[in-house]
Amino acid sequence: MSALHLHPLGIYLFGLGGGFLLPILYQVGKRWLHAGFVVAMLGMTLCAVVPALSVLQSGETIEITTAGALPPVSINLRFGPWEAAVSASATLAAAMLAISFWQTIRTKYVPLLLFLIATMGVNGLIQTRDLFNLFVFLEILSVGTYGLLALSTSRAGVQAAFKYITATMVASALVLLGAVLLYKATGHLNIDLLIEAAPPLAAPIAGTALAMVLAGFLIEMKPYPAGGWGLDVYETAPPPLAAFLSVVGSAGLIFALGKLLPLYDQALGLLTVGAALTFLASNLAGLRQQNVFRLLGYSSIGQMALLLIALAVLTDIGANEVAPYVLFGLFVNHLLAKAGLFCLAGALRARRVDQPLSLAAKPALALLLGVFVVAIAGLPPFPGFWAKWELILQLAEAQRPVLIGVILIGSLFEAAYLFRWFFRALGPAEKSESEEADDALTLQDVLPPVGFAIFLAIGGAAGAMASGALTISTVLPLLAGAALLLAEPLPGRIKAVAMLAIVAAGSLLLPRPEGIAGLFGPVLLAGGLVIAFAGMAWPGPRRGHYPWVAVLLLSIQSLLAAPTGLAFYTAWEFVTLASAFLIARREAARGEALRFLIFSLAAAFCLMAGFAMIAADAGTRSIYAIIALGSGDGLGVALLVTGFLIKAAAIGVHVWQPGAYAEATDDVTALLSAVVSKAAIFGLLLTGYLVLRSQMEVEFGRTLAWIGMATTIAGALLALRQAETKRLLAYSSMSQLGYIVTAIGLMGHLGWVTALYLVASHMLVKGILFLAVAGVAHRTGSSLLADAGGLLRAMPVTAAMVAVALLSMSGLPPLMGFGSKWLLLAAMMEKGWAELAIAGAIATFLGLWYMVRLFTALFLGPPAAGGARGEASPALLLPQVLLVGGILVLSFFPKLLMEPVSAAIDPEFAATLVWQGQSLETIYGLWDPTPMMLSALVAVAVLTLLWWTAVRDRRVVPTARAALVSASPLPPALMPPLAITFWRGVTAGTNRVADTVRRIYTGNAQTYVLLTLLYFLAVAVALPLIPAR
Amino acid sequence: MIELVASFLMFIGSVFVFSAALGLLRMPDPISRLQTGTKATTLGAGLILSGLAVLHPERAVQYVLIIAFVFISNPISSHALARAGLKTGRTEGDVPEGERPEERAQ
Amino acid sequence: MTALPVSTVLMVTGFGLVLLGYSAILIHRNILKMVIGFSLVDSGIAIIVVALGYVQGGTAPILDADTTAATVFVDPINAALAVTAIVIGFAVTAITLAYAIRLYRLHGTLNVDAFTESRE
Amino acid sequence: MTGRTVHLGLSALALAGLAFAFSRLVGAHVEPTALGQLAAGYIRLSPEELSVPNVVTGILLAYRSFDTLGEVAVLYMVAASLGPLLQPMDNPVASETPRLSENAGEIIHSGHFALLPLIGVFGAYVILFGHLSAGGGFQGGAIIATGIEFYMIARVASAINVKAFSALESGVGVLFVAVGVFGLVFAGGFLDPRFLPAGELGHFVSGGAIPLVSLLLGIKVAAELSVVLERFRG
Repeated sequence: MSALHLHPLGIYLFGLGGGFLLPILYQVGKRWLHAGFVVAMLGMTLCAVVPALSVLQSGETIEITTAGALPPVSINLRFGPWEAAVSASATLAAAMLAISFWQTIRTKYVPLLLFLIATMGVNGLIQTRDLFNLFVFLEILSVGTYGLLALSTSRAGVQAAFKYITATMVASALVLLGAVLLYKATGHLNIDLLIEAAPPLAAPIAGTALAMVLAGFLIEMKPYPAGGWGLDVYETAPPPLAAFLSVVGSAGLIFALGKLLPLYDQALGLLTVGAALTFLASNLAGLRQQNVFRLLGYSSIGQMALLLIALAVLTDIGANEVAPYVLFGLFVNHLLAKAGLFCLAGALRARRVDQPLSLAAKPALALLLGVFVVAIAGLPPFPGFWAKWELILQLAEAQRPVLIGVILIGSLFEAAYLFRWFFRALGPAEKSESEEADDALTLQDVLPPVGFAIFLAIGGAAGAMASGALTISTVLPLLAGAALLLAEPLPGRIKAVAMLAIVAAGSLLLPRPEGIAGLFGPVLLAGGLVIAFAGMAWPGPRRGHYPWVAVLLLSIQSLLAAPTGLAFYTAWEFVTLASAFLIARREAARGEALRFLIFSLAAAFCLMAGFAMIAADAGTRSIYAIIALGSGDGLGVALLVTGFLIKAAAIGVHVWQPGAYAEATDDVTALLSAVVSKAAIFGLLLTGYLVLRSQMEVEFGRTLAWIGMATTIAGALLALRQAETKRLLAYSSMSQLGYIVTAIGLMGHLGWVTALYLVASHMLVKGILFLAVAGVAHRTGSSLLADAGGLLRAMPVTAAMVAVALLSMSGLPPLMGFGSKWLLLAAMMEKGWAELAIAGAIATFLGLWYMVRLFTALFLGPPAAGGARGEASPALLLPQVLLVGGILVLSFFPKLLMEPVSAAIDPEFAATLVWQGQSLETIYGLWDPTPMMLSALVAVAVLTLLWWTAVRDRRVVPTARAALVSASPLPPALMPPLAITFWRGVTAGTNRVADTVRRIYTGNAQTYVLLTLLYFLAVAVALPLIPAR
Repeated sequence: MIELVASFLMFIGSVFVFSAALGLLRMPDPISRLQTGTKATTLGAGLILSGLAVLHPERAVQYVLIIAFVFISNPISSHALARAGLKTGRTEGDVPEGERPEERAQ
Repeated sequence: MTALPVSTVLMVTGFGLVLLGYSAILIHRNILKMVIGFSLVDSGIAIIVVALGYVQGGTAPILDADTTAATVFVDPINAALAVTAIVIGFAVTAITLAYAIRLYRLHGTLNVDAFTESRE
Repeated sequence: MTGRTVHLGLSALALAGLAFAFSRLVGAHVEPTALGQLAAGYIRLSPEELSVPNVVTGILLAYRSFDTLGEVAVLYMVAASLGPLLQPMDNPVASETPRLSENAGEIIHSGHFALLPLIGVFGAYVILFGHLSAGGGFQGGAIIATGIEFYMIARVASAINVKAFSALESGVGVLFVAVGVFGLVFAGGFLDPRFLPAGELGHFVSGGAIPLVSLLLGIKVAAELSVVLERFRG
């Protein structure tokens, strides 16, 4: 008897028995009613979860027959591994949703029994093996939903319910007719026998019947353009009910479709196209939504379409051993994250997308919402990411680039509108709204979302384990971030020290990469720690800052040490997310953070697609194995380069950088510019190695060099026109990165040594400049060039630091900048690219110009009105001193950097390439640094002496300063903001397309019925036309 | 001979039922439509059933019972409908689409 | 001319009713007529289900006294499915009518064009 | 206006498409001369295993009774959800049609004396003898419901006690599930009616629990339909 209790059949006993019992219990007493519901719901969940666990462990299926007879005479249910997993998770989600639904449904017995029976209906849809029984359970779910929709009492709510009913009635009629006609054509109602009979799609009766059943179930999943009615319900229904429909109801529907898929073997292409259209259209329309729940509705329809694409494609290409992980990963991700989003949005009384919910003041809720948004956007570490990664790689192996494009573009749109809502929600709400939301948050509101988030984390870990990425390098950054998150209540200083300690200790635990990555690792770690130390200058708890900085720095280390594409990409996404959230900590920077995130995700998706194609070609997924093989896949390499160039803020795609750097808090900007941008350079170097042995090597080099040089010149010109220090430095860092990209483009031993040398020097210089400027802004209260001035006396140390940094960056003899410029020009000459060398010279001159402009504007000339209140805080100065120390050391002992650099590069190059022209030693031979250094010092001394005499004359300096600050190199007409107008045009175009896409949903019930009928006809016409493969 | 009589009876019956359908379409207002609908169908059904009774004499009793039942229930139901229409004032003639009072209101 | 097979006549009437129902739904803007349209579709489908089960010269599948081994029966499964289809059709029509009444009470009109508050 | 003409045009297209699809079906339909393998199986099994002469009831209440259980749930949910749906909203716009207060007319009053017994007997017969001759729980329940409704029309002032009916309805529902569980425990499987003696084919007491299930179903459907109609009377 006890076995019966935990037999899947118990789902139906508790569901129906409970459902029938509730009215009687209601008449006995309301307490009995609630007890009855809880027992029934708990019983149903246990009867789903416990047998599911045993089935998943043992792997054997529970066959359930009814009426004491075997199918096909009687109806049978199957509880195999697939059914168990989906049933258990759907029922569990329904139980948790019941908690957040409790307030609305506890008063009367009707919603309670409807919820119970509807959940049982979903289980029936999943488990039944009889086609007509599938129709009956579809009706149970639909009628249960119609009844529950009575809860939305608003006018729009009742209208939406009516549209929902009329449209689903058409779908049910189609499924019914289809089922009966299939019985007529094949003589079977049992799905397994139907699949054996394999009725042909082109046959008149069987074909039309199959089209009816397929169209019926497709319409139930609200495809574009026949899905408008679904959105109205998501928008108006009580959030937990909308969550139930979007997550639990859809689980039953898509499983039912999955069960029938073998009947449509030839039509998988048609299914993929239909689902892709829905995925793209609903995510496009999502961009233009103002109502939060309508937006979540579009997103959930999109996610279901993505699941359908995965189902259809993976069955089509026969990736059977991978399919369970991908499908279940996508399914659970949507199930948990979307349910959490609906419940949380409901609890927070969110209505409009641009309505701030002052979540920044409630970090726990912000974290919760952030978890769900990141999960839905398919970003690590949540199950959706591992599933999407594997899906894209399978698609690449099956040569489906168009589909990869559709999925990634759709995901980008989805991430865009979800994060836009998330960042808006962080903003401070007007007093009235936030008060009302505060007191309403009861345990019932918060418990389900927290439960969903915990399951998401477990799912994420399981997904990582399944795809073999659960290594120390992916887990460590998260652990560090979590540890610091727990330490939030501690005072700011202690947290800063703790963060530095954790990062340092953590980096020791990470595996030590060799070769170029071995070089990047310590350099970026040291630079990162020193700059992060400057965080001490900002007192106060700085909630959220330290955990993300720890995640950022450690993820960069694990990115460098990543053995496989997946590990690299996971770390890359952690870096992107950490930077975006760091930028978004400042209220004013949230718009820029969104732009930063969208461009970074676009870059990341290019990388994913590119790597997938190359890995598919090479047949392996480990980075260094692919590099050893080399790759001729043009599209793959192009995508990789595009991705890395976007992150390196190359010309045209640099629009995200200035705003992000200017608006973020100063130490974050320093980290972003000095340390994070180098990850993109590392990526370009890897791609360089990849194409080293293929014939693309020359084009790759040439394009990279020219893009780099164009970026440098554009960056320098733009820097000259900036009036604000941080924007000036942002453009300057864009220009310096251009230098490095050009150096990589030289595709030679010398070129790459220069690139690495430039990486180190740029990190040191930018670290100093950003921190110095931070000190200035700190002291003078404004970061405008015009407001500063004459700070030499007030902030002598900062002035000295800036002077050293600018000297080094401009390439004047004594410091390491000169060495890098010298090598760059020498390498260009060696390569024979004369015109590039000339452009390099111009760029250096422009660089010199804006550096002098910055220095004179800040430190020379008459002290500005405000005047500085003394030197910058020591916490800012100490890192600068350390960095200057680094510069000096590397200037006077270049061999310290040169040997490890050329050694790191040499094995790759020397082993494979015969070198023409001078090797590094010969060039270095004639350039002995020490005498050069002394003569440079003498020259500088003479120059300062000359300058001192000029300064004696009062008028020379201020006039020179004024001229420099206001002068702009080219008339503005000559330098139109091409990139910005281009990207603004792109967004306007996307919005126009999105508007045309969503205009078809006129909200009219009759139109929706018409669209469903036309959708069926389209399926009925297309199905027989498919050539039987 | 029996078939001839039976089919003749059934033919007349079907003519009446057809006239009932025609009446439903052509009559201007609900009350007159009810009137044609009831009288013609009662008689038509009666005739068809009597034709069947002639065809299967061993079941004649059941057919007669059905005829009796139809003769009782049909008029009562139409009477109830007419009375309800009268009481709730829905007796004016059929108004074409769009001109109904509440639609004219928009 | 050979008599039309009974099931074809039935199927034609069934599909005719379904078409009639859907045309009513698509053309009339009064939601009550749409509800009537849906109930027409349901009855049409019930007729089709029964028609598909018809076997030439078959009688009702009830084995009472005067059925012999040679009696040809109509397909019982379609009859059973028709019962279920009719009951579910009735249930859904009832709830649709309820929603139509609720819409009328809320908006004072039965015109479907008036119910487009949430769209795009 | 263009929107309307576009809509009508597309509707015409949709209807033409449907007509074409349906005509393709009717054209391809060939009237079978013999039963399919499954149907013949049921005709053979129903009297043999269930000893129920009416094969349709055998299928409905035994072999495919999981369908019937689901269907009963659908009807039950509709009856339950009509309550909250039809209760007057807080801002009733249109005035309700006036409730007829005085009694129904003489004809209806006397008519219902004549007809009610007939309807009652016929309904009961259809339910109880559902497994022997044409009929069954659903059909019988519907007939009884019309009887109850006729009674309501005849006696306007009276109204069925909705609370009692819904209690009856859910009680019977629980019994239905209990019968299913008995089948699981005592007989072959869930909803297997053979836990009661099969009895003689053609006799009233035969077919295991099928007559009992048919009775339960009849009561449940009668109660539900009258509750639904009662809700609509507002």
